Amino acid sequence: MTMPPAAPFSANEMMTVVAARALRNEDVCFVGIGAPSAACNLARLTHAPDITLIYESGTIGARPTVLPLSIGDGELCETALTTVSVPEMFRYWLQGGRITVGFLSGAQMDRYANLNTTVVGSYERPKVRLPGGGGAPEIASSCQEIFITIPMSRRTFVEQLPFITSLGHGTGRGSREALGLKSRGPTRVMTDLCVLEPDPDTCELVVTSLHPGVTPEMARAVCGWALRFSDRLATTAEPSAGELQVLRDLQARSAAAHKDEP
Amino acid sequence: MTMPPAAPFSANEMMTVVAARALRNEDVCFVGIGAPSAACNLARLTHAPDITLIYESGTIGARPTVLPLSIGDGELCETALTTVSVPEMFRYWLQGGRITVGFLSGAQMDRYANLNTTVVGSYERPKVRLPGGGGAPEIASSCQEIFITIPMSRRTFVEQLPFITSLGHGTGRGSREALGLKSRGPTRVMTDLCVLEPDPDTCELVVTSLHPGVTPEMARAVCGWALRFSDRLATTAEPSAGELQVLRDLQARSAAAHKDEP
Amino acid sequence: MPAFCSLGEAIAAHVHDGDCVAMEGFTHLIPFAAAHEVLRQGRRHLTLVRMTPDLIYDQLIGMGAADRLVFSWGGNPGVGSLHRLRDAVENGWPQPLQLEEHSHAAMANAYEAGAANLPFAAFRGYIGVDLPKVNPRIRRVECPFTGEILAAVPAIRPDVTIIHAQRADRAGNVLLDGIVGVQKQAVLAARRAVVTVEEIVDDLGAPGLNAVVLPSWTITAIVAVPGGAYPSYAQGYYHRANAFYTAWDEISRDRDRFMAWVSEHVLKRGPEAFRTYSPQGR
Amino acid sequence: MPAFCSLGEAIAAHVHDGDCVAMEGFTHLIPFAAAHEVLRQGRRHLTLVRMTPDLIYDQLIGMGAADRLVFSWGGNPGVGSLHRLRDAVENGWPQPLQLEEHSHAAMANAYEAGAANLPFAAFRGYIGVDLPKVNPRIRRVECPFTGEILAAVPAIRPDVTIIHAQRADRAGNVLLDGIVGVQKQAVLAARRAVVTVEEIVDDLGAPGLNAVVLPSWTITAIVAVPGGAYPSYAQGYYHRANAFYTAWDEISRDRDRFMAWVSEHVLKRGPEAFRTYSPQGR
Repeated sequence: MTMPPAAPFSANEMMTVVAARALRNEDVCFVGIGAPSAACNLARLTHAPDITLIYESGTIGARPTVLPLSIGDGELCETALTTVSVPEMFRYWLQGGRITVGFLSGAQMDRYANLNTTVVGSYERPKVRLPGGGGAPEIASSCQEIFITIPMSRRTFVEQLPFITSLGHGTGRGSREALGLKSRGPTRVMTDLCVLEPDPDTCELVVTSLHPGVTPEMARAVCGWALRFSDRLATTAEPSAGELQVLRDLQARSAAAHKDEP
Repeated sequence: MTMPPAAPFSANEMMTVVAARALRNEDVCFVGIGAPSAACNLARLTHAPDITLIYESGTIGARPTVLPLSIGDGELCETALTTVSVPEMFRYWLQGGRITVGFLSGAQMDRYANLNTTVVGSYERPKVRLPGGGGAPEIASSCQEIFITIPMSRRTFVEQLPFITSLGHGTGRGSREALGLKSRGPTRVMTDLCVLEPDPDTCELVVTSLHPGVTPEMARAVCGWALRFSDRLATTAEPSAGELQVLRDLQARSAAAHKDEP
Repeated sequence: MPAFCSLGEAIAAHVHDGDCVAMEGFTHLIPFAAAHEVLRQGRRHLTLVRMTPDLIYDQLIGMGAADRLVFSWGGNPGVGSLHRLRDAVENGWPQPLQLEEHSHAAMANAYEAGAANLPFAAFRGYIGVDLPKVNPRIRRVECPFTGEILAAVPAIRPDVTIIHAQRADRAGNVLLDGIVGVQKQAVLAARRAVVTVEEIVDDLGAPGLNAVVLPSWTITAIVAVPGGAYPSYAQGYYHRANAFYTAWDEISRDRDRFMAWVSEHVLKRGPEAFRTYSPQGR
Repeated sequence: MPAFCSLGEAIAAHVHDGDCVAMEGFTHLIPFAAAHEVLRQGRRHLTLVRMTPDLIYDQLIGMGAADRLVFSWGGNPGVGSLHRLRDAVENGWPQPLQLEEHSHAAMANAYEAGAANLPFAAFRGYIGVDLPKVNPRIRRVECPFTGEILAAVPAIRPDVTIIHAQRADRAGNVLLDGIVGVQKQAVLAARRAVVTVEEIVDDLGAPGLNAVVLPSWTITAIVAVPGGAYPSYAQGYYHRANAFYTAWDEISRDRDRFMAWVSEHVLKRGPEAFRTYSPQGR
């Protein structure tokens, strides 16, 4: 199999940039730590200056100058429009249906974008005890739509989840509706190799865009199920010089800031 | 019937003073407007400087210099330790069981200290539509004990209530327990003529103390039921010069303040 | 981003005949100017929701704007009766008024449930009292762990909530402080939210006493109406007109005098009349 | 009026073997100094309740102080695993740990219900997920008006809640601001509340970012422990020690190295050691 041409950007940067591009200026976004936080702040610092970023610690409209290490860094509160208690955040703002986009990630995902962040092995005697769901179960059901960022590998893209921590499209089309949900669930999955979206007919994730230099074979090779591709398969636009500049500055600032701390 | 000797204080002042005396320095008191507010602030300005006054508008630890006309005057918030939302006030603080004394009054009361502030006549076609319960139904059940201030008359002290707005001792001893309540309910009723307390055996209100110059006949004459008296019937101590001074200053300040307003 | 517009435009666009309307403000920040505009525009058949109807709903009820009232305490605070409310209930004048009556705790919980997008609120209430006998919207729910029976009321979800706040910034974020009542819950529980403010500023400034900030994307329309809470008050701007609350007892006691007052002070005026009650107007 | 005492006295008097203990603080104001005192006093068989166990419970679990953990997210924020928590769950070292696992929404609602003296909380949650299959304390409740089925969890009512706050005044009123998390709810839900503070002042001063004030009569004991939230942070006093959170990954990965760290930094020290992390100590 042929390797992609050496690119002036990393696969991880591509994943973050493509996630940032998916956000709209008017979005109210429930942000997780890591790739989602980088993507949301990249969007805010580029094409979506008015995007509202909400962290589950209660900060609404945070505008951090550096990426927080935790969802509760002081930077978030100091730059927020307002900060509410955690019960209010989950009751009025998330359950209230006011979040347009929720970002999720996970240790494992299946073809219907259900996620596992709880255990590998059995729940009672786990092989690996993962951190657990946190806000994910209700983020997945209450946000108007869900974006997932997750690096692609046979370990993460699995045929069968040992545990469903947060609901994607369940067992396929109609699953969410049958549970009384009106929210859309996962509408796009952004990985280091490609972008996947649910097939309108089946809700199975299909590749709709391959990142530059990535072949269908490469994606298939790291997927735990028989990966399908859209018949309108596109190639993801490379990160622009501007996008890379802003992202790298942001990450450099953040690394420096966190190293300085005692 | 003989008239009492002319006293240097009004029956209303006596009622307020005797109510103030019933409050302890460590009480956390849910205050209503009118006589309760005057009594609570008189207590705070005399023997109970550390008493915590809570108004249902959300102000906790209010220390007003003038008596508010409404339970939401700005004075209450400006002098309070903290102010919370109205839902929080009723959920965490009242329902939370943190109030030691709740003050109630009413248009009508029966011998078990149940109160009516809703209607005279039938609910559907009332002869007189009264303001309604407001906070009273849950104050009556959630506060550790209830003090009632109410002027005595055949119109207010009735044999049978047309409507039970807030629960006193129901139909007598055991009624509150049967409803699963652990709070004590009304422990004393302070009127312009006397103080009444529930009989330990029956929970029927009996007169335990007559104000100076008031005879049993005078009290009986204005009660809508066959009024009973404690066999240890006392005479209420007259308001002291100090109590009257503080109360009259407070009411003068308040009248002046409210007249000044546009 | 909410619309910045005139009060007339805001009420015309967002308050319709037959709507369920909540105008909140617990003694503090009662949106009187907005209510007067609703009267000028002749809205009818409204369901009015408010814990304390206060003078603001006494005026709307007296003019026949409401078919239904959801409330928990219907008096003139510290003064006595709301005579227009009583006249409507006792005599059906100017038209009958259907009541849905609750306790404060029930309504506070019902607003809270609405803000939280829950269908109902469970609370420890209505124990040993008669209101549940006359209000079918008071029910019971059993705790699935202890078996305890609690009171339940449906969430309040108004078509539109109207509040008055101290300030909005130019992005449309709204700040209120002082006694904040149930306004945050009432706004978040509603389909639409109209906010009148004392002033529109570049920066909301340092939050005062327990400030509540409502993000721009929770608000439908914002109108600057200085003095718009009179005879209620706006902490930091002007005091409660307790003397007017006292005077209302006489004004509202007589039908003709009430009608004359409304004609003179509401129908023949506009929101700018409220400015005289604000610091800007003095 | 709460007792003003030493940390040793507060923990000895109010935290007992077998207690249900909540040490809250959502990333901000985590009461590490108090947890270290619990370790020094050798408490055992605790039920530990906390949305995010964080390093504070990783340390308690690693030392075998807990029989049971009630939690909703058990990672090292932004870093990875809590290795002592994993070792206890995966290998039963130093002893087995019973888990009661929830989502954040469930625990936030359960604390809220506890503060409100309700036996349970109803919310829209756990839809289409597996946690209810393994946690019998997740049940369902039906709306008595719409028939909708909601998730229900029991209220959290700790024997004792421990928090760290910025300030207390001499009357015992406590102020925290910045990210306030679930601390108010956790304190009001508990039988006893122990609060460590950065400083005890004459006047709590102007409230900062969304300040929460807890009246003196809601608090059992107050202890001044400057720096007591390190390596978490205290808004306005010191920053989060993100570098230590990162370093913890290595320290906690190995049992011996962990034991050595606790011996050196916890067992051989007292609360005064935290002062060096506070402005006063620099």
